[in-house]
Amino acid sequence: PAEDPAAPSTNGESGGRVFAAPSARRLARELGVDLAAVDGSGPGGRITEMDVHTAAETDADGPEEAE
Amino acid sequence: MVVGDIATGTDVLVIGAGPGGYVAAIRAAQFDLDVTLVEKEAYGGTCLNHGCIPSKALVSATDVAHEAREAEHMGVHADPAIDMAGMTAWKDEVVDQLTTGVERLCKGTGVNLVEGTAEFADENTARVAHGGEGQGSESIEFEHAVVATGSRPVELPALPFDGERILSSRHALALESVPDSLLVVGAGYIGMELATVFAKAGSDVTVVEALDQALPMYEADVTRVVTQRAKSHGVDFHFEEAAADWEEREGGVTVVTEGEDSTVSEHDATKALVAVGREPVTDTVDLGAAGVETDADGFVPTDDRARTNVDHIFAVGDVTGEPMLAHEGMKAGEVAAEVIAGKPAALDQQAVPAAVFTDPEIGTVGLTEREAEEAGFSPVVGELPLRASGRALTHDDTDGFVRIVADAADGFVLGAQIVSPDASELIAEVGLAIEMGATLEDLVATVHTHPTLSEAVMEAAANAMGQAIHTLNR
Amino acid sequence: MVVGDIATGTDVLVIGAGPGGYVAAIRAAQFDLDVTLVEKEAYGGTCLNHGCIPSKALVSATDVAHEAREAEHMGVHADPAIDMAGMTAWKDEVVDQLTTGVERLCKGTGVNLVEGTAEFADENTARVAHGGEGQGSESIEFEHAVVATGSRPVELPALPFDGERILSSRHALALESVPDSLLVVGAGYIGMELATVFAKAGSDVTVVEALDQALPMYEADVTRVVTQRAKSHGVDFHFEEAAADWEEREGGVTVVTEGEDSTVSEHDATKALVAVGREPVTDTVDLGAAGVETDADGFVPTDDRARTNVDHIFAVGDVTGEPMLAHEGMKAGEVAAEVIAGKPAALDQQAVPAAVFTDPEIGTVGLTEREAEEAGFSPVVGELPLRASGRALTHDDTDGFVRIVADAADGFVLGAQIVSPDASELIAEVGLAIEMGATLEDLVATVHTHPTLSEAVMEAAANAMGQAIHTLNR
Ligand SMILES: Cc1cc2nc3c(=O)[nH]c(=O)nc-3n(C[C@H](O)[C@H](O)[C@H](O)COP(=O)(O)OP(=O)(O)OC[C@H]3O[C@@H](n4cnc5c(N)ncnc54)[C@H](O)[C@@H]3O)c2cc1C
Ligand SMILES: Cc1cc2nc3c(=O)[nH]c(=O)nc-3n(C[C@H](O)[C@H](O)[C@H](O)COP(=O)(O)OP(=O)(O)OC[C@H]3O[C@@H](n4cnc5c(N)ncnc54)[C@H](O)[C@@H]3O)c2cc1C
Repeated sequence: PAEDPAAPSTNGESGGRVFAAPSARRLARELGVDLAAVDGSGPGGRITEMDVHTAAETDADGPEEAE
Repeated sequence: MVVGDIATGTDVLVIGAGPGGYVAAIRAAQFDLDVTLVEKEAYGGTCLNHGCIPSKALVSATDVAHEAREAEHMGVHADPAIDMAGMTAWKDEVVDQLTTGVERLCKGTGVNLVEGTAEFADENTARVAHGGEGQGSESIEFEHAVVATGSRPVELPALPFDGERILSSRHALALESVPDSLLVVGAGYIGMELATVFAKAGSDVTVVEALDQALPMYEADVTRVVTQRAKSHGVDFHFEEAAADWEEREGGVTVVTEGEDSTVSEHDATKALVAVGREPVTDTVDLGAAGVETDADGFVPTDDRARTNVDHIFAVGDVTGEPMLAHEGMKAGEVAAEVIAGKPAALDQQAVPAAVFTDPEIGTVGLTEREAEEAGFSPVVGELPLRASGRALTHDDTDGFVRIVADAADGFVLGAQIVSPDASELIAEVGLAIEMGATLEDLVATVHTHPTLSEAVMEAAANAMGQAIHTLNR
Repeated sequence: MVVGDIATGTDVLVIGAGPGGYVAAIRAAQFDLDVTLVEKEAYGGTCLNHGCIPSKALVSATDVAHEAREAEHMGVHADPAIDMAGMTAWKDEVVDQLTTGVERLCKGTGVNLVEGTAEFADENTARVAHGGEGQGSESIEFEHAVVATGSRPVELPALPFDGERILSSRHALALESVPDSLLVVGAGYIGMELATVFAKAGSDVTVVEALDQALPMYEADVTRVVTQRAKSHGVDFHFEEAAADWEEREGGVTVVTEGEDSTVSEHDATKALVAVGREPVTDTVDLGAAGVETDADGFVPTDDRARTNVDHIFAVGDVTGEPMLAHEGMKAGEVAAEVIAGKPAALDQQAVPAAVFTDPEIGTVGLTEREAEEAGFSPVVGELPLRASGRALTHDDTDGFVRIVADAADGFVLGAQIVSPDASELIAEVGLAIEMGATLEDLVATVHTHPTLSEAVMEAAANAMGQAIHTLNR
């Protein structure tokens, strides 16, 4: 319940969990990339820093084409 | 001596020098911001002076005595005696070294330290009343403020703290002698840690708890290990009893409890420790004057940048609510400072670990199997019982287990529950695994030193994959 | 009773039931292969019977006594006495539980256990001679074999082991009384661990070492902490002296050493322990009959699939050379089994951790700063001295540090050197960080429980980034 110290602090921006290292998450904030919309290339779809860079470039090229 | 009012200005005003506040102040000063840290009582706050540190010091010291006392079967014969005044003096030295260290680190980083109580005057001004008569006050204008005023023990109206018979954790951590008997009201982590300390020091300890198990925020098989061990140290448990009244008697107290169907019981003890929760400290700081809102329980709600409802005022640590843990406060303090400095920081961690320094310790991080199901995962679970760990056997300490929870689909590690010696340390690796988005396979492929308890983390992960070596796979 | 020769066949023949062998056998059996494990002496091999486990048991037990003895300033008064026969009996029980466990795990997974000495007859056949007279022998045809015959202590021709006066580590771990004085020849990890055990048990311990520091494979600032601590326990060091001769004298030995410029010294002691290295065991197994090659030092070279030069014969553990560590052997055993089962396994780990269970412990993984430079990285280094750790202070144990080595360009974690209590456990997190390709930022962003020693890992990483909180950044 509310006073469970083991309860996770969940990611503020989405309910579902995004699997990405802290460094990739920080980079996403820095570049204004929404991780929930990034396809991860790592194991199980883990998002790498490279994926974030790619997403940022695709966004810059034409956000509506980003998938 | 300064009398009257001085007005100064600062980029960042931090109110309260506990773990949340001093970390915010040091981190902000690292960005060359002008930082003023106001503390009314003692650098290091509750944690260093009356919480984490003194409690862990007493845990360690009573452990040394206890282990030696119980080591006959290992060929060690000792009959240790505890001198509580000496132990408390040593503990005070530890606290002194750390609080002096915090003060030095603040100064070394260029933080302006101000002793006194800070109260908001308006959205950009606070008034600091210096302690002691005729010490005057000063007015500080700030660009940003960080509220880090912490928490205090909840007092039961029927058992108000007097520091003599009815103790808070703070009083219990400063005792000069071991009470013959101690009644602990509340089997949360603070109650359980101190029950263990005093049982090992030689008190007859009784724990009463309103709910039906100790450490009710943990799974039943986790608390079972700790409760059994506490019983073996002589701790007597009474569940489903709520403290309702007390009276003084010759050399002690009688505490009256009410159970189900209003059954009334009486418990005699030399002293009673009430540890039933902590409440935010906001009455010292006049949040209303700055327009900062609190929730129904009096905590200050914040967003993932540690901001309150007022954009340039942040709040960190216990005053913001659960989890009321020092490391959560420190992380929030860091984030507040970084956000103020214009960095892309956020409280985006996936998991905050928590530890209970009982015997054995409990360390948890992330999701339990149940929580994982509720979050929509289809979890797979692996366990290694400690009796299968060579290192646990050589520690003569084999009650407990390591459990890893992962997502069955992709193998992502979601959580761990560890009951073992040094569980508080072992949990760190799983915390990193969760933050990194590591899979079970990643944990299993990482070579772990033999013989260590950390091998049990690897083997619990292997067990979840059906390929553990040192336990049969289900 | 079986006399004469029986011929059987098996998919996988594993020779030697130490950590390398039994893990290979269990893992292979998990793939439903028919597995036969032959052991000539005791399940668990050196590690469980005469190495890791008994040494760690004695480390733990003597620690309990030592900590209690030194805790007066913490308010604990004890005058512990050590009964070595009792301690050894307890240690034997620990060993028994684990070796019985290994046997049970093997059987539970369906491994065929055979007691005896296996010797290759040709590339696909081994002959097993059962122990004891008239026990006969059997011939086993195998598809694949795993050689896991381990290692034994190197004997100095001038000081041959007699088990009475000149001891190997195996003898030292079975003593029934504490020798008044002990001369340890060799300050490697085995020598240093046992020197610490016996110093804490009450022996007058002297260490002689041919090189100029203890634990010469470690950096000078790492070994300095351990050497200083050992001295404070009364251990006397003589560096740059090599043992050259010995003679028996009334109630003990005199060991003669030679130093630089042939200076000769004499050291008297009740017993001498020679711990100058370990050599492969291959004389029991007739590798030549199967065409398996060894290198100049007698070790069996293997590739990253744990294969010898003969395609279907694998070798794992100490017999394959450095690092001669149980966990390296276990990992290789796993890989051998998986490769035999047709899985895409390989010994591709980035780093193998190593620990020394001295006081304090040493835990290392990956590259030192020097090694990182040599490997072409431009390393950045961060440190947290333990005296800045709140948990270390509450443990009353603040000598040491955590050091993290990373790549300056990308921040990738490359290695760690830890000298602290439980360094063997703390190193696990850094091992995972290295395997995951984690950066300094990832370690720093992971919330670590307060107060723990693992926070020092996070802070050392922060220090490398210039943003540590609890130590001044360079
Ligand atoms: C017995 C006990 C054991 C604990 N053990 C652990 C543990 O092992 N691990 C863990 O993570 N947590 C532990 N905790 C909890 C931990 O102490 C708190 O989570 C932590 O102290 C919160 O830090 P903080 O900075 O928010 O507040 P605090 O540490 O409470 O500091 C707040 C500071 O603000 C000052 N202050 C308040 N109002 C003002 C004002 N108006 N002006 C100036 N100064 C002001 C106070 O004097 C105080 O120093 C323990 C707590 C207790 C009681
Ligand atoms: C005092 C000491 C302390 C140590 N502490 C640690 C530690 O803390 N951590 C660590 O990682 N390592 C430690 N080690 C090293 C560790 O013990 C070895 O790395 C490990 O045992 C190697 O495992 P293995 O399976 O290769 O061989 P071994 O454990 O040596 O096992 C080989 C087995 O093969 C059997 N055998 C040999 N030939 C035949 C044959 N022809 N037929 C049948 N059976 C045969 C032997 O009887 C033996 O049981 C320590 C060693 C010592 C001596």
